[in-house]
Amino acid sequence: MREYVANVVQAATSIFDGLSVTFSHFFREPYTIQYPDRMPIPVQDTLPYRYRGFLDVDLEICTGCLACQRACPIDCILIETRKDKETKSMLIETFDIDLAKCMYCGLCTEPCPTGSIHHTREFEGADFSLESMVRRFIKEPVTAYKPKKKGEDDPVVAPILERGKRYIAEFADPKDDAPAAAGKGG
Amino acid sequence: MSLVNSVPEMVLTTKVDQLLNWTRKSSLWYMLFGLACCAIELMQTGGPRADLDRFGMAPRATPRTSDLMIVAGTLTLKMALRTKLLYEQMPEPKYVVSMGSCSNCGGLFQLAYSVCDGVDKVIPVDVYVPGCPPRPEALTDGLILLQKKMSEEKWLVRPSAEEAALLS
Amino acid sequence: MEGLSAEVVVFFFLAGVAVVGACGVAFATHIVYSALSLMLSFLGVAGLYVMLDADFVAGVQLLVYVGGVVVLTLFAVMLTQGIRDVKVSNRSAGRGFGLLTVVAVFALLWRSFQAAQWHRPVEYLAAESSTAAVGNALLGRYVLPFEVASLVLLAVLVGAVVLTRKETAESE
Amino acid sequence: MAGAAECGGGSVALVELSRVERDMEIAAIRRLLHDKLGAAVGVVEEGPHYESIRIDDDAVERAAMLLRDTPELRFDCLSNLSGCDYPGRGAIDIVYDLYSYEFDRSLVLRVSTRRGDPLVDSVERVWPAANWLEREVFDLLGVRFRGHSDLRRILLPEDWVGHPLRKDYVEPEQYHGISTVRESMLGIRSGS
Amino acid sequence: MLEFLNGLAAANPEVPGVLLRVAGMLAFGALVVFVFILPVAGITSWVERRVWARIQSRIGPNRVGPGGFLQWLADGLKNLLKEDVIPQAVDEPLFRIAPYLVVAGFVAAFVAIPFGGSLIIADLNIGILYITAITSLVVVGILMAGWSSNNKWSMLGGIRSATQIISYEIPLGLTIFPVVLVSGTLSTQGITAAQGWAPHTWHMFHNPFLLVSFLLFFVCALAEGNRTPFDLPEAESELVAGFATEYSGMRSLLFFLAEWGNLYVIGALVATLFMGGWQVPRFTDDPTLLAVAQFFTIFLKAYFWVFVAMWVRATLPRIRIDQLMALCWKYLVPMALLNTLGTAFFMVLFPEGSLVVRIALVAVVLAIIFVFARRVRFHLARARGLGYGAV
Amino acid sequence: MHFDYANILVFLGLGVLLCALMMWLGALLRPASPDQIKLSTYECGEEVEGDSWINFNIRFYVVALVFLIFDVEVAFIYPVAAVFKDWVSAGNGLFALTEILVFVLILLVGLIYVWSKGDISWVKQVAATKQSAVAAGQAPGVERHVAG
Amino acid sequence: MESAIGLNHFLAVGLILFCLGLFCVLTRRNAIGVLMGVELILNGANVNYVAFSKYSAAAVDGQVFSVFVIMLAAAEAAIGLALVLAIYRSFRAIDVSVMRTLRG
Amino acid sequence: MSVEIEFTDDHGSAGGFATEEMTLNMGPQHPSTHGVLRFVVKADGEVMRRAVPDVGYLHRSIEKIAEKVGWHGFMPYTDRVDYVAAMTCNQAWAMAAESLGGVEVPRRAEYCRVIAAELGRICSHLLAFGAMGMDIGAFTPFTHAIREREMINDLLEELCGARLTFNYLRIGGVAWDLPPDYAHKVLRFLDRFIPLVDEFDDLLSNNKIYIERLADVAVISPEMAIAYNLVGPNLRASGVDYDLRRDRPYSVYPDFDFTVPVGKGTWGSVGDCWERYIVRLHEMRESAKIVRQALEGLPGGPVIAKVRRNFKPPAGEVHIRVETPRGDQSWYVVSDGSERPYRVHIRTGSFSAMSIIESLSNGLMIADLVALIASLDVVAPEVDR
Ligand code: SF4
Ligand code: SF4
Ligand code: SF4
Repeated sequence: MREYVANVVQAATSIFDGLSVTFSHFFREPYTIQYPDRMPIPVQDTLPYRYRGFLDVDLEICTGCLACQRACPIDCILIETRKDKETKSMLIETFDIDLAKCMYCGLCTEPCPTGSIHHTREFEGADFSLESMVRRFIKEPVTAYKPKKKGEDDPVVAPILERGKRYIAEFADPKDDAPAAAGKGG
Repeated sequence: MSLVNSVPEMVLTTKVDQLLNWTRKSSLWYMLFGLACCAIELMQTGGPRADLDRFGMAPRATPRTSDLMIVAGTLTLKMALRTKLLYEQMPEPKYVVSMGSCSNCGGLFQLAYSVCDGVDKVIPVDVYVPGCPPRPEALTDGLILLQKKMSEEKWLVRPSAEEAALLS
Repeated sequence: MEGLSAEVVVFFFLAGVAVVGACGVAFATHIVYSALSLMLSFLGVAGLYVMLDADFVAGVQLLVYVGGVVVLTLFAVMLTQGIRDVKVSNRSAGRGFGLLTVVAVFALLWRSFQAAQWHRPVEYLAAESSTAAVGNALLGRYVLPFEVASLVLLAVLVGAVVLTRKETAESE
Repeated sequence: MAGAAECGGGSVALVELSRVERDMEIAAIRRLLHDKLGAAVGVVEEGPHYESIRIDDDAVERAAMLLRDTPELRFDCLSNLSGCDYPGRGAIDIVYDLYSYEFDRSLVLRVSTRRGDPLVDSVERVWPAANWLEREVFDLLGVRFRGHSDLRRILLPEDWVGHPLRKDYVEPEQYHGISTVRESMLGIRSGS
Repeated sequence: MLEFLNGLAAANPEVPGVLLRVAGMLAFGALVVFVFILPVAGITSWVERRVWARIQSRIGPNRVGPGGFLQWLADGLKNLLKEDVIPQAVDEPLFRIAPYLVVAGFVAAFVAIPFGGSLIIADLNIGILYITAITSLVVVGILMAGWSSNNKWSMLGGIRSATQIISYEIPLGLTIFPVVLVSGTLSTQGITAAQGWAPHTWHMFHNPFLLVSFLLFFVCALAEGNRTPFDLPEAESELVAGFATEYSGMRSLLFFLAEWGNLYVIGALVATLFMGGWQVPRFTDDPTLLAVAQFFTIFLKAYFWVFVAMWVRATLPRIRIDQLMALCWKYLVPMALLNTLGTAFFMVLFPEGSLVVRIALVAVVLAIIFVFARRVRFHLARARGLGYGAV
Repeated sequence: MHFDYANILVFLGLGVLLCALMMWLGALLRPASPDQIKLSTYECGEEVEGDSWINFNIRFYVVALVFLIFDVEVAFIYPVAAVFKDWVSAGNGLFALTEILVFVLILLVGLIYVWSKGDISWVKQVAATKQSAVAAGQAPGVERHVAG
Repeated sequence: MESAIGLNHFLAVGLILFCLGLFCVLTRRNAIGVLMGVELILNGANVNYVAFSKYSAAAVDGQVFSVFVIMLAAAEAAIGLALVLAIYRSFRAIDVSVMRTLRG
Repeated sequence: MSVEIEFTDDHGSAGGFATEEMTLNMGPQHPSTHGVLRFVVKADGEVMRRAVPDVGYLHRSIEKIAEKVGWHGFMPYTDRVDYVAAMTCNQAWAMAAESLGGVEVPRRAEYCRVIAAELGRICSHLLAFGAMGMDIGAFTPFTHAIREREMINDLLEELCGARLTFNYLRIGGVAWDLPPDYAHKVLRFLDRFIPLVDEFDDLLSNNKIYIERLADVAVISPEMAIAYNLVGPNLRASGVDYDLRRDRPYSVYPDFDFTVPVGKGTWGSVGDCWERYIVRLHEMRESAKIVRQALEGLPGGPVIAKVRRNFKPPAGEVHIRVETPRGDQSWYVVSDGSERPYRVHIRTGSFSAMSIIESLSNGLMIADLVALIASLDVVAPEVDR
């Protein structure tokens, strides 16, 4: 009999308590971020610097060293290079990344000497076909970048290279000014 | 007696089609079909932050009441046959979203002996969402794309000769 | 006069439901269908009760028959057999003989009831709630049957439960 | 157990810790087994990271019984059971990683079986945990276990052909009409 | 409604009375079914999703129409357009009939549910008995649905559901008795009339037993409506979708319609039986205005309980079938019986009722609400207290 | 009064009509392409194994049985409850109360009977697992780690 | 107000129900079917009770009686079905003729 | 809702009546089988006779892939071994490779690993908590758990750029150091999170219905748990006070002060579903403690040792055991001195947990099976790999 009453009392009090917890949620803000259209800032800007989104390549500073292709465990990068007979420079003929297959592991970006291949904070790539997910970066063969001993002076390439270097450096140790996961979790 | 695909194109039928498409896309009920890691992101997408419910999308347990199959995760060969069966058991109209590299094309498990390289080998896919796993917003993006596609469909209108030829 | 014609329509509708249901019980080949027809028949009869100003009885009919007996029957059906067996064992036996007997009984009763002169008062009970009347009767004139009823129910409860239990226990 | 406390390099510490324990125990354990089972118990094999006792494939269950029930040993838990294919040696090795909760002690047993017709005693009756682990080894490596109650494929479908963790396994071209390779959209033929 | 029609008939003597009545009946019925039941059931589904979402820190449907309000319409139309799959293995006639039975059963309950002092389809003498009895149709419908589907999940779901509904009909009936005892009638209008608009005149404050009865009634009604924590028949995590597993499109939606509609029935019954129904102070003599006020009074009261049911659903886990039975037969039925006897005893002691008891009970309820509010504040403070944003 | 009840008929009809209307509207507009696989029974993606039309557990039946009896009881109490108030105001409350009391108590006996015999509790065979907690301390080889 | 529908109409319905029930009892081989027949018979009788109660002076008695009959019918169903189950349990059949055979 | 369950006579279970067994297929696509598991349930009405698990629907041949992709390249695959707690799997793999190759890990890296792993543990237990609630029928706790997970996901995303498949650890250390201001953010999260665990208690753990559903259900005795090699929270719930982090310490766990929650039989017996549930809830608090201490005691220095890109550990084999959220994960790794592992075998916590279900299933109800699966916190890829 005592157990009987105890059961009733326990049930009543615990349900009472549970109800009070859920009721208190009416006074809390919802946590939803109204992606895509009702956000104060684009969602990409809320992502941390290290976010491993789609890969991008700055062909201006790619040395054609194939380090990234070799590092990828699942062969989703294809680079084809050719020595140009006349200029003696290296031409990159193909630079394809299969984003449908990629696992966004970041292993390819680590060995890149210039930070040419890097993750962006882009992730919206839904499409009706798979073919469109292969990023073909090269339309026409481009000359591979040759690092200069004295540092880069070409006004076009320099900022890009600086970005790449910064990427390498700051990925591991981002400075405070690197955009962080702001505006979330609030 | 059904009006589907039997009415000539005119303003009224176009309007009706628009209405039909609106209801369909506003109430996409997806079948719980989490297979692997992407399933966690699928749950998170249904969770408080991304909240698919905003668009009227609700999870369903059976194929019978679902409109959409979100294939979230690695499709093994063992599972592929079941997937096909479940897809077939969904009533028309039905859509498939392939979520993540694995179900897109096998992804990193193309190396595996037991994985079906891509869900499109077993069932037709409407939208592919890249990512491994795609973050909830990416999936939402894919679903919005699907909604776009749905809003352009024609139901009542009798398909023109070339369309019919294309279909068959 | 129109009111009366409506009454006729409703009466024949309800009687039809009751009889069709009963026919279903008697002739359906599928015992689950029989059970459902039984429900139909009960519903029709409940309607007839209302026409007879016995709304409380109608309610009880709904509550006990439709909600109780039919459900219990359905449970019993589902408990005893798989569907295929049900189809088989809802066969009827000796239809000819049965029909003969029934027709005989029907004829007999029909004749006697044609012959009978029912005392038919012109005034009948006003269409008042019958619940209170029944309640007063149960507390007053029929108080003994009322209490006995509870005893009967107790006996049935214990008996039926023991019956189902005993049988399961025996075979072990 | 306390040895690791001041050690920074965690995993290295673990290895060293095991070595200390091992030096004290393994020879004694082997002796004990050898006394009971005779020649079926082989040598202690030294590896860079731990040693193991080699056992004949038909003495495993008896050895397991002993290891579990001897009061000084009490290996009450089969922590891991792995198989490894060595086509070079023509053998498949089954490695048992035992653990004793009572004495906080690990022990590794190693059984070699012929690749052509791999057959090992089941230890399911000693450690129920072995049931599924052995099924897994059967499924992926094709080792059969004598006395196993329910030796079916566990991870792969029943109608699968071959044992994929064998080194010479060739992936079938298709399964129930689903082809198992996919053309790379890059023009690389990836996959296996 | 009858008076209204009679008035109409008197005003138009040239039209045959019976025609007028039948037409009026149909018109009123259709009005209630299509203009009230259907939208209310639909909107309830939307409200439920929004309430759920709020409790779960989400927003809920807000894209379809203003604030997502048209969500229910989209859902309904979508399901209307969904292919209707009737699997081969089912028993087709029964499979088709089942949703009809369920919907008819639940729609028929509205006959005796008051919407206001003069707004009721039919003030049946046996109103409350009728409402409990007509649910039997739902039971049979669900049993049919489960059985005819020839699917194990459906079968389990159907049997579970039927067992549950019939079991809880007993305590439900028993908890109604105290109300019947104190109001002396079975008619829903009569019961409402026995109460006043002021809270202390409500039946739930008549005596302590009635207060308990009121709680038990709500619990049983939740069970009757297959609501959490008693939603075993559709326990998604166990039985996929219960008896409706094989139903697709519109057919499955009909079951949902019945469920959501039933929520309103539950709320309206609680309001009518225990909370004074449509009773409002007589602030005006205009019958129309009064009727409108009455309608909104009972609607709001009913909807409050609908809301509570949603809230409860978002809070509690589901109980197991044996616990369900134990709860019913070992807790609810004896307690409900005791309540009946207790009320009868109380009535013999205080034939006119007791104002002191009424006021005391109101105070008790207020105290509980106060404690509850304190508790809510505590939870809020705990979640916010350590200075981490407002979530 | 009959008129009131006729409404029930109307509503039952309307309920059916509601369904029929929706099904018909849907039939106009919905696609239909049944095929063998689509019409197969859903079983979580597996092939169907065994029939689902099988005999059911007797538990459910016993519950229905008990329900029926109590249902009749409820049916009996309704009219009595409805007139109880009148009897009380007529000063016969105690008599009526006694009658109800006797009636209810007799049935309560029945409830207690089935309760005590376990007919309304489900079959549960967790008996064996109960004692395992007791054994926690005596497990060979686990003493070292078993708590308290 | 003289009604077009009189006592005889109801009695006729009761009679038809009774006969169909009887037919059911006589011909059904499934014991549950037989029980359903019995329920029909009782229903038929009940219709008569209530009809008489309306068309006679002792207004309420018929109704009270019919309530008792309903009670008895329910009791009969409970016991009957329990018996059927018991028989099924023993013989693995609820075919009435089989039971006859078994009895001798 | 009584606590005592009557064990009187067993009606209708034996013999012909009503005891036709029904074969139910639960899964692979079923809302409560946590991914793609399948159970073939033999049930008599609501009571099960047997539930035979059928696994392998997510067998992705990760062990075979290890033999193809090389030591560094396998790291992302370990994320997928147990995607709910990828960090600890990363850790196991890193430890195995380091142990084979004799790599010394910098202390700061170990701290980073512990911080990440313990955050991951909270994340995983949150999911277990939520899924448990959902399987018992309470949907709200699940979404609350997801909400908290999102916050941890944000933290981990900031640390390593991914929400689920972290690939944060490297052989020899971790890929990147903690981002600036990270400690502050984590601490802020923990300050807010720990009171919420109490709220979870109020919402779910102490709920009478919940307790009734779980207490005394599917009790696993300590002997049985050990015999079936149950590990982690499942083992501890059975009353065996054993935690690798404390009893066979690896990494820098000895530096931290934490307690190991053990099943006490609060509402029922030791080793029932409720204990398995509550042990996880307590572990979240303990993990939070560890994270706090790690953040406070974070040493300086590099976060990764010099490891050759072309890593070739000398031939040999190791057994590595790591305490993942699902318990002791045992890795058997063989190296033949080449640039690819020769053999990797992973014995996971879920695998053993799955194997115990069949022997527990007799006499449980279908609803209990759901509770049992949830309480064992089985994750499909960990079973199938
Ligand atoms: S991110 Fe990983 S999978 Fe993708 S291309 Fe780079 S290395 Fe390959
Ligand atoms: S992207 Fe970087 S790693 Fe790849 S080829 Fe260019 S420079 Fe080399
Ligand atoms: S795509 Fe990536 S995250 Fe998704 S299931 Fe495959 S491996 Fe897992």
